[in-house]
Amino acid sequence: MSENLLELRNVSKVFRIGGLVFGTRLVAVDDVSLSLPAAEPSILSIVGESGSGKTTLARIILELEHPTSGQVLIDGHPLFEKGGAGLKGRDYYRAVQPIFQNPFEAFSARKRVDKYLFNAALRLKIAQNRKEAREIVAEVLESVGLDLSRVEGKYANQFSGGELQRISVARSLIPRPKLIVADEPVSMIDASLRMNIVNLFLELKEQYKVSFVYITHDLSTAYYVSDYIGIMYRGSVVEYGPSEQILTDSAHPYTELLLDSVPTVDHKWERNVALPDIEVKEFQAQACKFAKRCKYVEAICERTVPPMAQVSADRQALCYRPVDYDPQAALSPRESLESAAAKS
Amino acid sequence: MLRLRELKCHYHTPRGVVQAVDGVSISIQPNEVLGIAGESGCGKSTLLKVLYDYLQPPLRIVSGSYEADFPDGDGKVKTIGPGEIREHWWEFISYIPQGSMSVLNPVIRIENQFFDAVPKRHPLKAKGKEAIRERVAAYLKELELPIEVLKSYPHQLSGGMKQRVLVALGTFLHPQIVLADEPTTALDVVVQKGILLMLIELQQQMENTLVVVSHDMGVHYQISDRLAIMYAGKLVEYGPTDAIFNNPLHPYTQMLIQSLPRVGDRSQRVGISGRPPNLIDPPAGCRFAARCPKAMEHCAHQEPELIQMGPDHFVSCHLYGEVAS
Amino acid sequence: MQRSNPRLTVGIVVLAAFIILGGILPFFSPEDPRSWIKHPRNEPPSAEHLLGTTNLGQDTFWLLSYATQNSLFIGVFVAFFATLIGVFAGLAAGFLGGIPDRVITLLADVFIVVPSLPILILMSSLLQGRASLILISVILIIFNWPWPARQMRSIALSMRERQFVNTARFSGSGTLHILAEEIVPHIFSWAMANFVNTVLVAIATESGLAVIGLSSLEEATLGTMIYWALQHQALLGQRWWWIGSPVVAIILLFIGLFLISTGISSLSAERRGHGDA
Amino acid sequence: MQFAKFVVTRIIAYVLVIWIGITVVFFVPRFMPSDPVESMLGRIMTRGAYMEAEQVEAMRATLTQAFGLEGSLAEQYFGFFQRTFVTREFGPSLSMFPTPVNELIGRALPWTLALLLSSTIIAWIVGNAIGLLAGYKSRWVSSRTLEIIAIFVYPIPYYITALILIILFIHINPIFPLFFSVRGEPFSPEFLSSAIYNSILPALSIVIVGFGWWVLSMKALSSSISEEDFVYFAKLKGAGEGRIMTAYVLRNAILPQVTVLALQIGAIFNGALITEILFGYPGLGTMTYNAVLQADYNLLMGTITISIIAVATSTLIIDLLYPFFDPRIRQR
Repeated sequence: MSENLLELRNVSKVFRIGGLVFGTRLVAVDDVSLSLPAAEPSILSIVGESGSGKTTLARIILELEHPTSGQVLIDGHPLFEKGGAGLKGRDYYRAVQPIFQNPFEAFSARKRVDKYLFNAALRLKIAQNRKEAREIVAEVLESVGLDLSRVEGKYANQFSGGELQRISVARSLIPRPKLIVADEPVSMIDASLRMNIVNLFLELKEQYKVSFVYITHDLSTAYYVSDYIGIMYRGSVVEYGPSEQILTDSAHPYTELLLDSVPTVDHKWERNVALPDIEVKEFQAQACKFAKRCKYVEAICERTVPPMAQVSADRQALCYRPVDYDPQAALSPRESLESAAAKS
Repeated sequence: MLRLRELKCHYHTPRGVVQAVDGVSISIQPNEVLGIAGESGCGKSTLLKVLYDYLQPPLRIVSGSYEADFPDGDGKVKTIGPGEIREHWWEFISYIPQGSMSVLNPVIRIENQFFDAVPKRHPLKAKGKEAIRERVAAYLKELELPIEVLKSYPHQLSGGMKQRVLVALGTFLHPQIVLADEPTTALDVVVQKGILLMLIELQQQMENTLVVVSHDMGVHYQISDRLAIMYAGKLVEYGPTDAIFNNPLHPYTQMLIQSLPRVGDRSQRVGISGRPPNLIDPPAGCRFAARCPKAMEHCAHQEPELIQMGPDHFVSCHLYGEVAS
Repeated sequence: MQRSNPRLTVGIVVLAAFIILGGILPFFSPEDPRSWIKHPRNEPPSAEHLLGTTNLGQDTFWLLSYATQNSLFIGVFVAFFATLIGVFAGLAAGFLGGIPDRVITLLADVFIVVPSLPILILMSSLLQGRASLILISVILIIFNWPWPARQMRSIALSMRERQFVNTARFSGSGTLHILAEEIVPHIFSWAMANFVNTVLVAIATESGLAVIGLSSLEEATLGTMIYWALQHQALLGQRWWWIGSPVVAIILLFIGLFLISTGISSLSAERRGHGDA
Repeated sequence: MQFAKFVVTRIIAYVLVIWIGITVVFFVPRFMPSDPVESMLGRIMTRGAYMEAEQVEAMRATLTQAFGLEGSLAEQYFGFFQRTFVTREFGPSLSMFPTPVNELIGRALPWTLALLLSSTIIAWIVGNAIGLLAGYKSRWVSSRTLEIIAIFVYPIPYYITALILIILFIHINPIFPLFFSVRGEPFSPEFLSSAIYNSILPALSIVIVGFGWWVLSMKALSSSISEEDFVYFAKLKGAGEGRIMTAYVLRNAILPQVTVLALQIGAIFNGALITEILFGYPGLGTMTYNAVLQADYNLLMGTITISIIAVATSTLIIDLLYPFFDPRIRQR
């Protein structure tokens, strides 16, 4: 038993777009390190906007994508490894299970939905025979509030999106995994039904002692369900820690911006403010990626990549501000003049 | 500005008649932001199509009336209805679609996408394409959009930028009524906020009417003055946005608001279980009865009336019927 | 829910007629229809000779039946192997990616662009009409696998991104399970339509070669029938039944095959539309 | 950048197509079960020419050289390419000795190009126009009728259409002459009018078949594009029907049709070859056919090589024109 159920060590993923000669590089995941403790089942939310690399990160944990560098460990066992220590094949599928964004895509339109559930029970060797498999399938369906008799023999198009997503959740529970990776599981579902699925995660966490990695762009559901949150921006995890602290007292300016942009029903927005929402095109390897949009930007932010700062015991932020650090002091006299001129 | 009385609009499909808008009465005021909220398939987009006077088979008005106050330029106000409203598209009434859908022609530069939205009798049209291009350039500059956008093709723009272009297109001729259909759905929150603020700012400048359809209650809270809640083709509640959020009357509205998770509040939230009824054969009585925790016996067979519960605050629910009578 | 598909129905009826003509009737032929001077020459159609006789004294009807058999054989043989090779090459390219993908894609593109007829002409001329039907079929396979391969590759690429394949994998399904349960049901009707289409293309190419006398002159196919008719001045002699019967047969057969292939495609498109609704 | 990349990729593909095509042509005679020299010799002898033993030997040597069968396989292969690309010399024609093959091809190629170019362009334009109407106005009776005609015309091969035209307009109704004959000095009015008059039927047979294909593919494309969001929004913009059909549906549907044209060139060329032969049209097809009949190996190799290069070149030209239609490739 390892200390961490999930551990990412300096994981990066670089995609090559186009041919070998003319291709360009896209850094989808940039040196991400995270860990989720194994002591208790917990929910880790990865929050980010489109293109932040959160889905790529989920796909790496699901072995659907090979990391370009870095290591992923489940319960201390490395993934993507052929050797003895690695977690692979059936053992891996028993430990980690996915829930995908669009439930209608997650099941073939030409295969009965219950076949996937029975297959999971039999092929992952959870059940010894069809009778046992039936019992297991009936049980997991019941725990998501569905009845086997209503699911059996039907195709995906005979269910509503909400129902089908519940079946998706039920399927992922069959091998009693330690970790379920859910990639935007409610974004395709009507707002009024979302909370039903999200509540399911909270219930299943207790009932099945399963941890979740919940990938989402929605800060409010992330706050509602999660124990830990990682905020992603352009491939980097810019802030990570217990969700309560991150979302009520954020350390990274980007988290602050995100929070400020959620259309909350608590207070109305200030009108007539300029927002740094227009994406900045250039990717500068030698600077903080958020510098161009950051309202606290200092000269140093445009010059070097900030370190991952330990804000408190279990909180980190990829920023100069949280650390006790005076950027002015680190500048040459000319730079400090420039930065002063830039601000005025 | 716009008045709907007992308006029923149905789709006549081979599978049956879809009663998408079923007896909606509301009047939309000048210089206000009206939000229309509801689940997908509740008829809110159809209602918007009808407001825009885009009635194509199989959609048609079955009964009820719809009229608009049209200032004819001489200081007089003329009442016009379906079939006439479309004569004044873009100058009087405009439409902003959801930009994440591919509503921009992929092979035409942005500056040229405005041509078709300038009506034939508009003086600008007579001046030719070059004049329109100049005006577009000036307008985009006014909206602080980057100048490169003009010569770009849609695939070169981000989702947020495409939506800004669509907002610019919808407000280009300063119409009195702007209809926006899910203008920020599928956009990131930061971008969404920028676009919503842009919409509101333009509405305040032009002092016109903005009707926004969205399924997101948070969006409505932030931008709308009045809010209308639709369920299964019916208007179940409408009133000032603040009144609705402070004192939701209809159980459906209450549940919609209650189900919203909030940052900083971990109290238990529940979704609305079940699904909306089929609009081909909707149930008798209140259409929400089957999902309603407060449903009473007569809800299932008696249709509730729309009753006034406060200043400009209306609800259609049996819970309040007895109070009123 | 089975919607009527008139194209498919008409196509199947026409094809069935040709299968009877070319697949069953030749076994009941009273003679070897190729042999000359068995009958009076240039007879018009009659009860005894349904489509008359040729200038060489052959019964046109039995010759047609025999020719149809050979043409159908070429078509099915070529289509079967071309589709099979194409599907596997395309799947390999799409799923493996990298170098295999590049090589297969390049080869397919080359064979699509290189005109096949000049090369077939070169071959036939060297063999002086002794090219066997099998040899011609093999060449046709070489030129017809790229179309299904190209399409299959793009289908495989999209399949690879389809989540239900991942769902199956996480449900413990192995590669063979996934191929059989997830992928084949999605490509089956497409492969069928392509198969029928390739039957059409193969028969058309062989007959085209035959019409100018460059296919096998020892065997009768629909194309060689036309060739002999042209050689023996059937046109100048106004012996329309001789030249007309293979021409009409080709037209009917091709329209039938085409209706079937588009019928299958529209049927699967309908089903797909239904499935996503 | 994007555009340069596109051009370079296409040119690499072009070179590879020609290389592989010519390599196939090189290897076909070498892997035939019969010895090409002997079979060619046999064919010349059976035509009744009496030859002395040393004459036969000389002929065999000439043929071996003509086939490029001297030396090792690698030398032959290299020599073959040198002859095709460096010296661009296919030697003298054996049947029309001593006219060089190049000269014969130079005479035939313009005919083939004129026929193919004009008939393909006509079929493409007319077919796409009708397909657009059929797809966008799919409820019109006339567009449905045209589609049904296209369904019945498309699957019929070129040579069958050609034969039907020959039967109908040369034998039953002799509107057109039995043999292709062009009169007058080159490019004189008489020459041009007789050339056009004689070319009508061959061109028509290519147009009819191509037409069917373009109608069907354009119909499928434009009816699916008509369902796109941007067409819906164009209606909300208040754009007229004609404007929507041209600026929205056509401009988007025409792009794949250009790509398909590039892919179809090979197939159209195959069809045109047989059409030429059936009509006796004085192009590459008929020349290839005569070369086969007269065992003129040099001429045969020349026409086939030129065919492959011509088809690959026209495909390349269409491909390179494509970005001018599609901004998504041109700009990025």
